[in-house]
Amino acid sequence: MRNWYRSMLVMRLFEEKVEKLFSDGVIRGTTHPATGQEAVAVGVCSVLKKGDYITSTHRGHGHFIARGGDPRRIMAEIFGKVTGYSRGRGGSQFMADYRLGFLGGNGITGGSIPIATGTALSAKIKNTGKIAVCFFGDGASNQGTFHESLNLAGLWKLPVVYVCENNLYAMSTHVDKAIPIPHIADRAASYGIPGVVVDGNDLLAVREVMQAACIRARSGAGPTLVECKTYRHSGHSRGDQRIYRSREEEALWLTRAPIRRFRAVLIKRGALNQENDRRLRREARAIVTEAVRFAKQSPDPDPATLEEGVFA
Amino acid sequence: MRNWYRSMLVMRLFEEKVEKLFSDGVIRGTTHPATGQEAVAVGVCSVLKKGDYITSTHRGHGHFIARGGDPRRIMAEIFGKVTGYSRGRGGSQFMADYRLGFLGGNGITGGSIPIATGTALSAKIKNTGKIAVCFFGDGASNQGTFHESLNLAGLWKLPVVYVCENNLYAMSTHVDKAIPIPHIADRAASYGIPGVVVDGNDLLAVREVMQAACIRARSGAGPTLVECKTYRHSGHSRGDQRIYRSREEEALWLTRAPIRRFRAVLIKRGALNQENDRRLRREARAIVTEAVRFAKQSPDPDPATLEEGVFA
Amino acid sequence: MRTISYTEALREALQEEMTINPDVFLMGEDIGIYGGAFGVTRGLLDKFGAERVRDTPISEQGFVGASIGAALAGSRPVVEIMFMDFITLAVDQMVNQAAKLHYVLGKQARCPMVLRTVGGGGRCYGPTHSQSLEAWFTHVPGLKVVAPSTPADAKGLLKAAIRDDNPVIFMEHKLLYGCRGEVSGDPDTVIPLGKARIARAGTDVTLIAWSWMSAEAGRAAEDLSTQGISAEVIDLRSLIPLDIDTIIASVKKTHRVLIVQESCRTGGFGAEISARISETVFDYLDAPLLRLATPDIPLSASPSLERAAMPDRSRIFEAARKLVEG
Amino acid sequence: MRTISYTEALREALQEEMTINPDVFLMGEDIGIYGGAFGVTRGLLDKFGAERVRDTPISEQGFVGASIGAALAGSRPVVEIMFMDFITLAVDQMVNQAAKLHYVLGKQARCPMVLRTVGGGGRCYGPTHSQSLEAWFTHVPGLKVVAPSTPADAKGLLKAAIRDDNPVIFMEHKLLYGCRGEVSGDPDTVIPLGKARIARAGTDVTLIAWSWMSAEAGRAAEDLSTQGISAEVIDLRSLIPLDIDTIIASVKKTHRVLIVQESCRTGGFGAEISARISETVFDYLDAPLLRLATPDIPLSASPSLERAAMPDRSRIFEAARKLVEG
Ligand SMILES: Cc1ncc(C[n+]2csc(CCOP(=O)(O)OP(=O)(O)O)c2C)c(N)n1
Ligand SMILES: Cc1ncc(C[n+]2csc(CCOP(=O)(O)OP(=O)(O)O)c2C)c(N)n1
Ligand SMILES: [Mg+2]
Ligand SMILES: [Mg+2]
Repeated sequence: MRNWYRSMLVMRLFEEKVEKLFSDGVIRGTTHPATGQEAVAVGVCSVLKKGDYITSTHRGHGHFIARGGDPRRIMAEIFGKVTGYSRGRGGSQFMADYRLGFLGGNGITGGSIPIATGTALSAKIKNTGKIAVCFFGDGASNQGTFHESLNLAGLWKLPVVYVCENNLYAMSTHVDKAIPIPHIADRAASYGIPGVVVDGNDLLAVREVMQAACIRARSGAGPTLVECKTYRHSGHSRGDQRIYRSREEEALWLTRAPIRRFRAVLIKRGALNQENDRRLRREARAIVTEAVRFAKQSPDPDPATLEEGVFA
Repeated sequence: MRNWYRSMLVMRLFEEKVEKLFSDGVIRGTTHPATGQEAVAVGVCSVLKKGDYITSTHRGHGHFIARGGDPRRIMAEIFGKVTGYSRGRGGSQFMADYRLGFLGGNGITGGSIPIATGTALSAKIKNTGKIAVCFFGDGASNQGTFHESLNLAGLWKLPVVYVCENNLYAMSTHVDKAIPIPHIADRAASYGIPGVVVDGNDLLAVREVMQAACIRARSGAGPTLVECKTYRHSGHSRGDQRIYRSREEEALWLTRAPIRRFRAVLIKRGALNQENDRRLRREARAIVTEAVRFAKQSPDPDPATLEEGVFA
Repeated sequence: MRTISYTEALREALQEEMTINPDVFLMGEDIGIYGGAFGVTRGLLDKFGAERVRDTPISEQGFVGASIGAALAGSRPVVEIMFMDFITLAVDQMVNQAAKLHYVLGKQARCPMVLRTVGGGGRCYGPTHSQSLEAWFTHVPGLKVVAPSTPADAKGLLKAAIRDDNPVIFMEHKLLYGCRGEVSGDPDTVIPLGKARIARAGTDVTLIAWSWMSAEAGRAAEDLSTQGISAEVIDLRSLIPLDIDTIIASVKKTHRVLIVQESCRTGGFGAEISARISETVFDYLDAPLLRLATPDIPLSASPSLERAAMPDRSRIFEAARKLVEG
Repeated sequence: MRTISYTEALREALQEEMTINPDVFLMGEDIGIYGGAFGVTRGLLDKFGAERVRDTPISEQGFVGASIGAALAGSRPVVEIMFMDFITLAVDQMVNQAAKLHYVLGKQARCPMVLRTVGGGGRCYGPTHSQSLEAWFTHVPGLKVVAPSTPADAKGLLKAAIRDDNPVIFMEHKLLYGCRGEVSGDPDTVIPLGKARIARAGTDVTLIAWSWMSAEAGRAAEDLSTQGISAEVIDLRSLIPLDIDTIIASVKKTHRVLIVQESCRTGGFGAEISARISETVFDYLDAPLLRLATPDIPLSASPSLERAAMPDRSRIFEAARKLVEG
């Protein structure tokens, strides 16, 4: 349990650091921090087995960290360095580690939903016992890929869990301005699969729901759509002034912040005290500091390699 | 009521004639007969007002006839003649008459769903009081366009009625092998709109449901998804040997055939007797015969016009 | 004349056309209060309201298709696709629906819609946020394809696109948004689609480009002039319709051509220009027809790789110099 | 050797590769009991079962994307898109996902999938069932594009495509399905992607074509020979990778080139071939580089209009004769 806590801390500090580096102009391109969504990433990944597949989104650093990705190589990728997971080619939205079953972020909203579905299809045909977990946002649930993929998965009873991180916004668009029903999970009924709503800021609740969904997937009973209600505390991407929502709303959600909540649980259960909390925070900070150091001192990719690797 | 009956007869005889002409090699290309689906086309169109929009599908001759299209020009289009609705350019799947509000068939399964939605959006913005009716099949309801469009319509409460003709098959694929739930109408719940199942072989039932849906649309309350359960008696397109279904199933559905059923209603209500039934059939036959004559004696499009009209 | 940015010029075009014609409305992701990812529509929600400046769910296929339907019903929608890379999702609606309606159905079917989107690299946005995909749409009869490179053209061409009765793919460029230039404030100033602009007259070599590459070609031409090389720069402005006459006239004058294209080399629109020149004025050419383009790779997020990939002022200069000096 | 049809050759390739490699499976609309709209997969359901010959709902985006995912997880899917016109719906998955994975993610990400589809006109199927859209995909680094014109090539190239570790767009042609030819029955006979075929050797003019146009070019070459004109016919077989060496060698020999392309002229792959020749062997050309193509229009359903639009044996003959006789 302390590992999960630490993982959430790393994720949070990592994102804060990345935001800072962007606004300082140290990094170019763009980034989408998942600040406030730590319980989903860590909760979901905590129930997976080695070999299970994950597909992520544009907001994927946390998923990657939670799945065991090396923060140094993630940071280096964001820096565009050759030591990054994609040797600088992919950037924030497009890196992967297949050995960890982390199949990558995705620059296309909803683009990974068919792909996760396909990995589950392959697992089923090859009978590997693996399952797939597909992360996507509330906004992505309005893409055609969502519909087509969940239909395939429901039809073929594929071993996949669809995890919708409903953080209330797609960029500036409140979910109520994009979806005319209260719960995205209810869309599961169109595909004959269960849909579950869970408090995405409650790590243990996420774990519980995910455990059931994974058992279902592994047993051959088919997919589940899990909607995690959460909130992104940061802006959508760098430069977002968050004019589309109120500071009051943000303050309210801060009171529900997942890390604080999980810390309270740990303390209550006697699994954490001030001292080891401080130690864990120190460790997390050190990990992020080291990641930045590693990224900074890493070389740029060699332009001579530019045309290599288009084809396998 | 007798008009509807006659319209169904024309539709049926038209399709049978087209099938015959294809198998005799008189016409080239392809065609998708709607034999057995007459009650949907005629029932739906019978409740529309002048100016309302319709979008059709690959299986659209009947929709067009029911909307008041000229069978001669429809037949001529199927023949590829210059007197056809598209001057031979579109063929069976791609003709329209905008004055009738018939915006055309569509070669892309599900392709017309966003378009119908957009006409409703325009009607709403311009406040014209018009509504749109969008025909599509059970198979089309698995396309991303279905999801994205119904979401937009539900969200914006657009004046549109989505009419799903569930004829049990998409080409050779039984609906149960494509959709893991019993009623497509239930998918409406994903978009906060009502979904209604109706016996699509019962013209009066179709009318009743459509009347309610149109009132709803015109009143600003938003879209409805109407699923008409029906059956295509013919093959999917020319050359289809129907090996994917049993002759028993076909025989069963013949007992539910819409024209026969509506005739029984008319007779029961005293609106039809043997004599005027025979007259109506004769009229219908004459209309189709004239359509073929017209098409046959019409000239081919002039190749010199080939490059005209790419741009408005 | 006033100097405003490319972004402001686009916004002015939208605002003027919306004011003139109540049938014009906007649709796209986060174009309302957010003003669009690049701020082009900023302020228009306040001016025209949410009915005409319409935020959509993330449903490119759906809302692009809906704009086609709206156009057929008499509206004149201008939709925004946030990055050109996402136009991939709307290809069917543009190609199998919008493009074909008028040819097949005749005059009754008019589809006056504009699909605004932004292509190009240079901002380290990575492989799925940096593509220039205009070439695909030049291969689709019935679509017009426009790609302005200056604020004045941005405004004048967008106004023409909105007034056009055909579906138009209107391609903006990330690196151009901040560029400033003189722009007419007269709402009647429209630049017709299909007329190229001679951005600079010259005699030794013709540089043909569009969008950001036009701007870079212009700068390269300055550099070339310091070496005594007189380069003519043709900014195509619109790829479809293509102003082949202006190209031909220039080739007849300079006898040397360098086509500059930002997208990856193979299958880009530069190839079409090359082929057209070969077919029409082959005998006037004194040197091989050359293309400068990004190699056949996705654009990387890494600044060093992205810089290494894209044609720019200095690479254009070098290529043109070699071509002239033989 | 045995003589079988193009359809049978394709089916044999699928059957052999499925037999050799259990990772190969098929997915698409109505490919099971129906055997596919053109009958290519007929009988394979009985042989391999519904798990490996998988009928899909009508969800091109979804099942093409699923095939990418399956490929990444170690399967080797071969998906069928019933008509090439519908590939429009799967563009995002092919372009933004499949094509970029290996370049960006490196060796860990392999996407061995084949997207089989059928392009072309000639059957009066109308504007949305007759397109040839291969050019788009040649403009997407990371995709291979294959378009066989004979039964032997159909089999050998499809086998190579299935064995290839990259995403491959495999374009068949409606008018070729019934064509018969000699085809090896040896499951080890594979034709590598990227090697053009000299369908006929000649000295006066080079005809470059692919798919159905290769067959027509071959017939035109026969006609030309009766007029004393010796035409060399290059059947590209695969557009990506492009066998530029074979083209160059031929141009150096004949000094005259006619590129024959079925799709509409502007922006087609013929332009790329033209541009490449200009860039590499410009000095060897004795006449303008010409393209023969369908005009920039959608293909009509009407037999008379369709016939008037498409290049064919006699139009190729005429164009080549003019080119040679000057
Ligand atoms: C196809 C596509 N459309 C639009 C975008 C631009 N975009 C990037 S993230 C985003 C919002 C996504 O919202 P959601 O799915 O809720 O995820 P969140 O950002 O909230 O994590 C948008 C519109 C994109 N990347 N891809
Ligand atoms: C995008 C697309 N995919 C596939 C097809 C081929 N096709 C034409 S009709 C059809 C079946 C459609 O089924 P459904 O929607 O149920 O309509 P029905 O034919 O039963 O009227 C298919 C697969 C197509 N025209 N367009
Ligand atoms: Mg969100
Ligand atoms: Mg059906």
